[in-house]
Amino acid sequence: MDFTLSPEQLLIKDSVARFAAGDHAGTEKWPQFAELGWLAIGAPDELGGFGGPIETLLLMEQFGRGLVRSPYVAQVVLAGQILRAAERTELLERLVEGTERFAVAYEEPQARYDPAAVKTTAVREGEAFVLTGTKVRVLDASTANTLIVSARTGDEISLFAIPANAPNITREPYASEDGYDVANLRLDGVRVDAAQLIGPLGDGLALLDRALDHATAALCAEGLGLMSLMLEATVEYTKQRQQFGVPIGSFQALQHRMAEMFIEVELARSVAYMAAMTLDEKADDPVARRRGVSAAKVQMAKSGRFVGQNAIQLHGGIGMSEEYKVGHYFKRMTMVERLLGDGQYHVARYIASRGAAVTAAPDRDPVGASGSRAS
Amino acid sequence: MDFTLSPEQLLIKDSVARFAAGDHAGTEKWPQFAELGWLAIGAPDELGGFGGPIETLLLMEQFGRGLVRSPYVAQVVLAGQILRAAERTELLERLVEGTERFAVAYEEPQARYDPAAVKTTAVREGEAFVLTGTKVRVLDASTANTLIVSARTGDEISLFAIPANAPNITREPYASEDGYDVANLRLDGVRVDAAQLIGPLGDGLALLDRALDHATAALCAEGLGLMSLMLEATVEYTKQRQQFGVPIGSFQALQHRMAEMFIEVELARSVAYMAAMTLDEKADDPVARRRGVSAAKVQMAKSGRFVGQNAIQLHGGIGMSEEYKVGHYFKRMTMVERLLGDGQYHVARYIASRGAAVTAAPDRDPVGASGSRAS
Amino acid sequence: MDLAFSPEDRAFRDEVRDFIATHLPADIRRKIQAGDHLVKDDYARWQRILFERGWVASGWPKELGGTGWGPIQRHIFYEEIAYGWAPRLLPFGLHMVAPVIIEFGNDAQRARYLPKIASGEEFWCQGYSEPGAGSDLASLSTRAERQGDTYLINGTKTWITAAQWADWIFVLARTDPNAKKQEGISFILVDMKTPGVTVRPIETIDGGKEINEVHLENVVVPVANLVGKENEGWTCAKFLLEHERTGTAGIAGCRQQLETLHELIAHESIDDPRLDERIAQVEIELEALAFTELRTLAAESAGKRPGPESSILKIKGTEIQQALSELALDALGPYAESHLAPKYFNYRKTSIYAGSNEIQKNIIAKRILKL
Amino acid sequence: MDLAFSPEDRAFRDEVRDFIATHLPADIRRKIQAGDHLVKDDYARWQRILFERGWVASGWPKELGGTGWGPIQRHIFYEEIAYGWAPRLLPFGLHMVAPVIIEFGNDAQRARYLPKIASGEEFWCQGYSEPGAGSDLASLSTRAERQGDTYLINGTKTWITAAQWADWIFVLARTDPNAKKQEGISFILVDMKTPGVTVRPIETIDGGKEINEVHLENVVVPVANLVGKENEGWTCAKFLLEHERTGTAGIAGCRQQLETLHELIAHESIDDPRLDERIAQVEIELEALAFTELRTLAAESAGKRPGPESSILKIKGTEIQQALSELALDALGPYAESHLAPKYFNYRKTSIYAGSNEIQKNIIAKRILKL
Repeated sequence: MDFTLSPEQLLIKDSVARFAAGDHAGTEKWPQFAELGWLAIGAPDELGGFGGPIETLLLMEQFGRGLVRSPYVAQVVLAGQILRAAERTELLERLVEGTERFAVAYEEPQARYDPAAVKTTAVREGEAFVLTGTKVRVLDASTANTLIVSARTGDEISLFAIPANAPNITREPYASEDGYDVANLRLDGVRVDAAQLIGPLGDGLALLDRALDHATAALCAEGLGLMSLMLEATVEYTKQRQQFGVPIGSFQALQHRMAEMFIEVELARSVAYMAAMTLDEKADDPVARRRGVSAAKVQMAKSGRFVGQNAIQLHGGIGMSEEYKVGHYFKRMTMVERLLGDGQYHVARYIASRGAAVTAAPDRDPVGASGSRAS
Repeated sequence: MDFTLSPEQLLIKDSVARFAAGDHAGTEKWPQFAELGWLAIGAPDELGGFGGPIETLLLMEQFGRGLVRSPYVAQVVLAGQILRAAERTELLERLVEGTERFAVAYEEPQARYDPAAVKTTAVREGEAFVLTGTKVRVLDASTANTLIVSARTGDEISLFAIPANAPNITREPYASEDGYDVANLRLDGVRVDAAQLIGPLGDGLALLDRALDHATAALCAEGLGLMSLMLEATVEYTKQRQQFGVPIGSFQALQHRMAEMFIEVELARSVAYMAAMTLDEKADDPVARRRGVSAAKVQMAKSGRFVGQNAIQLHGGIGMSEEYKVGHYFKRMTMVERLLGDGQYHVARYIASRGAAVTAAPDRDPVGASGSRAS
Repeated sequence: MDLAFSPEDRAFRDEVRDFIATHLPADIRRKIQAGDHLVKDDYARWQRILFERGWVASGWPKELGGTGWGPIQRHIFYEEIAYGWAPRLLPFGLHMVAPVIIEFGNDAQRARYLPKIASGEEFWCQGYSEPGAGSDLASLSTRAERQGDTYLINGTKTWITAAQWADWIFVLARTDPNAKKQEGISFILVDMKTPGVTVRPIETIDGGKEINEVHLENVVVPVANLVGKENEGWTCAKFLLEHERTGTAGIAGCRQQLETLHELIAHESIDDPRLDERIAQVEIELEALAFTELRTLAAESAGKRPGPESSILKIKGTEIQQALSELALDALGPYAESHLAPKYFNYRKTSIYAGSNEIQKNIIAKRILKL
Repeated sequence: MDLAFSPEDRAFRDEVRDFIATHLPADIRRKIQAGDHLVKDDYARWQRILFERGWVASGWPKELGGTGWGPIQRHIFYEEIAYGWAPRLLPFGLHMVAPVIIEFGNDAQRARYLPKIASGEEFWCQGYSEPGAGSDLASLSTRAERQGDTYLINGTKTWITAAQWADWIFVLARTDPNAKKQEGISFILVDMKTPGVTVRPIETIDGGKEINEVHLENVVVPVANLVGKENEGWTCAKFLLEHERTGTAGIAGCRQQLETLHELIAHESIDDPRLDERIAQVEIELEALAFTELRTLAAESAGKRPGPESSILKIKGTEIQQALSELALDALGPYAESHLAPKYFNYRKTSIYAGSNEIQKNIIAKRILKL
């Protein structure tokens, strides 16, 4: 058992940290990401790919600390993992080069985060499929060249790659609370041919479920970064902020609150790693994967809410101000908390995935598979 | 609106307070209670009865403060209210005189507090009924002369008064954690005649439900007394207990904890009164009665747990010791919390009883009927 | 002991309820129901209507136009305002500066300011918090130099609601820099049109723009605008804060939130026992708090001065408001971002302002538990 | 980065697991599974078995009979002890006084005490807490007067687990009454059979009788029983407390509790989504904590001294134990009183002893957050 980073991992961590610490507001840094090779994390070797969930964690944690507003999770992790598992190397290559952008459209009204709740249909017409339905809160939809859309093919769900400018698609873009590019999509009889199938017919849900777990783990890493920075900012602020002639950080009630925030950050750190490890070592065990990742998101949601709310509280009025950073971290944390499934959704998913997993079952690894015994 | 006590109410409060503050350990004070007229609270005038839920509250709050171990709730409130509503004046008279003791046997294995979950049967044989079944956790069963037993008569539930020494009854008495007299009962074909019916045939559940609400409200009052004393003891202790050269009550983290305990005690005080008022003023409205009383028990359970646990925590090691009073209050509070239904049971009962009660419905009284608007 | 309202109180409640139902402009009610931001004119119109009815100056002496209500009637009135989806009366003039002018001001000041405060002809804002201060009010650094019969005021005030609408601001300023902390502070009324007064909006994380910073740069104010004695402004400030802190727990507002929440859940047909239980727990706590408020009102009516118990109402009231905004967010899950997140963000402030909940706990510990 | 245990560690785990399965006396296992109290002989028999296997003196230097385990092996061993329903090794000799004797004692003391501690031939108990002291250890008042080559000890020690079984007690006593607080304290070993030593059991609210008060009245002890230098006992105490606080979070024990809880729910066929959710929340937090412990172990193996991070394990570990005992109570509702309430009562102590959770938060604030 060993938590030390390899030289390569240290290299990424530091370069991302440098970027995140700098000025990255507004303008799109995608080409730079491609150059730095960050878009190749998790890609196969033949595409110059390297690393996996751990490297993604190291990157996203720093993105969180720097409040980097980037489509990285939606592009490289969510779309990337779908394309990789579906072995669509030619598409993945363009993603890695940064020449093509993807948007995964899986959620539907009333689906409440569930990728299986799909009403959109893909009806076969000879060699082609015709897609009709509505997708909501699609990340990066307005910048994407290609949409990856889930649709019902009979009882099962399949994925299709569709040019964003294809006829009969209407996009209603809007900005989420924290300024991310989101859109609702309407498909009215969109024609695609069988070559546009991503993965085998009917494998859509499995592909999505797996890729969503990768993306959720990445969000947990971002949440960790957001939280750890909020804690540091709060500690710093309470040390310099004077009240009644002393720094407010000298008040025991606030000290204990910050100690509790620290504990939550450490638990969040643990589950972020747990999720990444699970993806690494339980890639072939979907039950353990779901359990590990959902557990992580549940803890992240709980810890993030506690840390965020108290960061605001301990900053006082200034924490409420748009001009001061902690408020923006709190808002992003609130979104990360619910993106791809909030605590309620994931605790239900966790319970459902318990299945046979016995508490203290003899031969589990320390990673993933909550309710397991170290082995 | 007026919270001031009448001279009569002040009189009871003070006399009970004096008794509770004195030495009342061990020996049975029942005859003394009868003499003082405490057994007549809530009884009809012709029996020299006086007062109602408010007077019961005043008495039970003091019993709580003094940790008086007494069958008062089981006898005077639970049995008493059944006998009163069923107009069994001759039995009620003996209760008020203190010459006869009753035990209400309504709960059954797996009933989880629900008085409607009755498997015990009363089968008609000519003029008589034959009762068969099992009752659990019957309060005061070993000292009672008369058992009031719920049993199924067809689809409905009826109550029967049975001499405790009747044939075919087996009692397994035991002491609950806090030293109360409890027993499980087994009835193997116990013969009773129709005259032993309490209330009309099939009215048992309504009688029980109402009397249980009265008893639950009384327990809320006891809980209030337990909590307020635990808070006072904790404040006193932390003022005199020195650590690191200062009283531990000077540590802000503990001060805030005690402030939170104080808030919980005040909320508990409010719901104890709310429950009593509901019984007073909503006697004719079972939905409002259930709602008000269950709401009170839910808050009492939550507040009591918080106050009890922190009273122990702030006392430190000595709080764990059997020799020091706060531990005994904590144990009794834990029992009161679950007696006649814990928080989970009553929150479910509260939700179920919402029915048509709209939040902010125009014409509710401030008392009872939670989710109502003052009027 | 009797917890029902008296027949008179019930009659009063019905009167207020009917009045609001019949006199509140429909466009204003719609805005509030929709959760839209109100503009100055909305507040002004509504205050004018209540003013003509004689229902604005609660807590003022009757001879100065006060309503003559007791605590319970005042409570009923504000509850009905909330239930009726009516705008609140902005407190900065009516319930902050006015009581100070009444208590510490002179007759000229009473005659000059009170009528226009009551009619809403002049809007006010508060000028006590400063960037440096916060809960520790007395550590303010705004200076007011006496120069003959004027004061020269320099400083910055912040977290000021509705400053962009205000005609006047009441300022706590240091008139004796050598005196220690609480001493050497004065309470001065400043016309917002005076040269050197600038208002800068502070955008809050929920996108709101009602909070402002007010800069006072070489602002010249006649000494006649001093309320009470020079260097004794802290007495006014303490008096004013007591007033503010004995505020209501916002029960009615919470009940409205709860109602909206139940409607949302019905509308989205969400069926989740875990959620039902969490809501019921908050609902029950709200009822317990409502009853607690009634107990304190009954005590006030019986002549007891509002005391530190009001800290309970502040702490629990804001905790419940925040819990309800979280529940709404959780109930709607993915659909919440757009319209509910801002409310959730906005409500974080309630545990910070008007004496943070930590300060309130200090008050309970010190003044009630005597720790 | 690699979080799986090494093949060697896995092999060791299996070895320990098999050994416990085959060597733990069945009557002892049954007692623990039933939650019955153990008697001295149960602990003694089991320690003897482990001693013969060479598995008792973890953390001791190998030449003194230590196991030579690293942090991860030690962790695995204690986890397996819990999973295997085996008695814990009483820490008062093995992990409290022994490390102090090893670090500060002389060879004669090492030769005299360590072998019998390891074999379990002599049982020990701790004598540092006092009725007056508590978390503020240094404020102890037990006196040890030097009289030639003996000490005359007077005082009372309290909250002493297993004193009724102990052959020896290690006592912190004031040898220089004029020195200030931490100074003038000495660490002295006292034979429980010495005249003047009396043990009084303290019954706890769960009905337990393992806690005791030990009175020392004119107890005469040879100076040879002094460990380290006179008046420098506080160094020993600090060393010992560090050792105690870097205790485990009791993950394995919590997993056992959780397993029992799941069995109870299945057995009573309770179906309540609200309860399932609460259990899942605690279960997830437990996994997060387990992983946190593994992170600290990995750090230790990488040579980092166990630091204040162990406070996290103490706080969360005890919170989870308490949460689980509450869940068991709530799950069983009316049927819980009899057998589960005592456990719930008993677990309240976990957030008090070994440095109360409040003290732990102070440690985090001061030593980690530098507040």
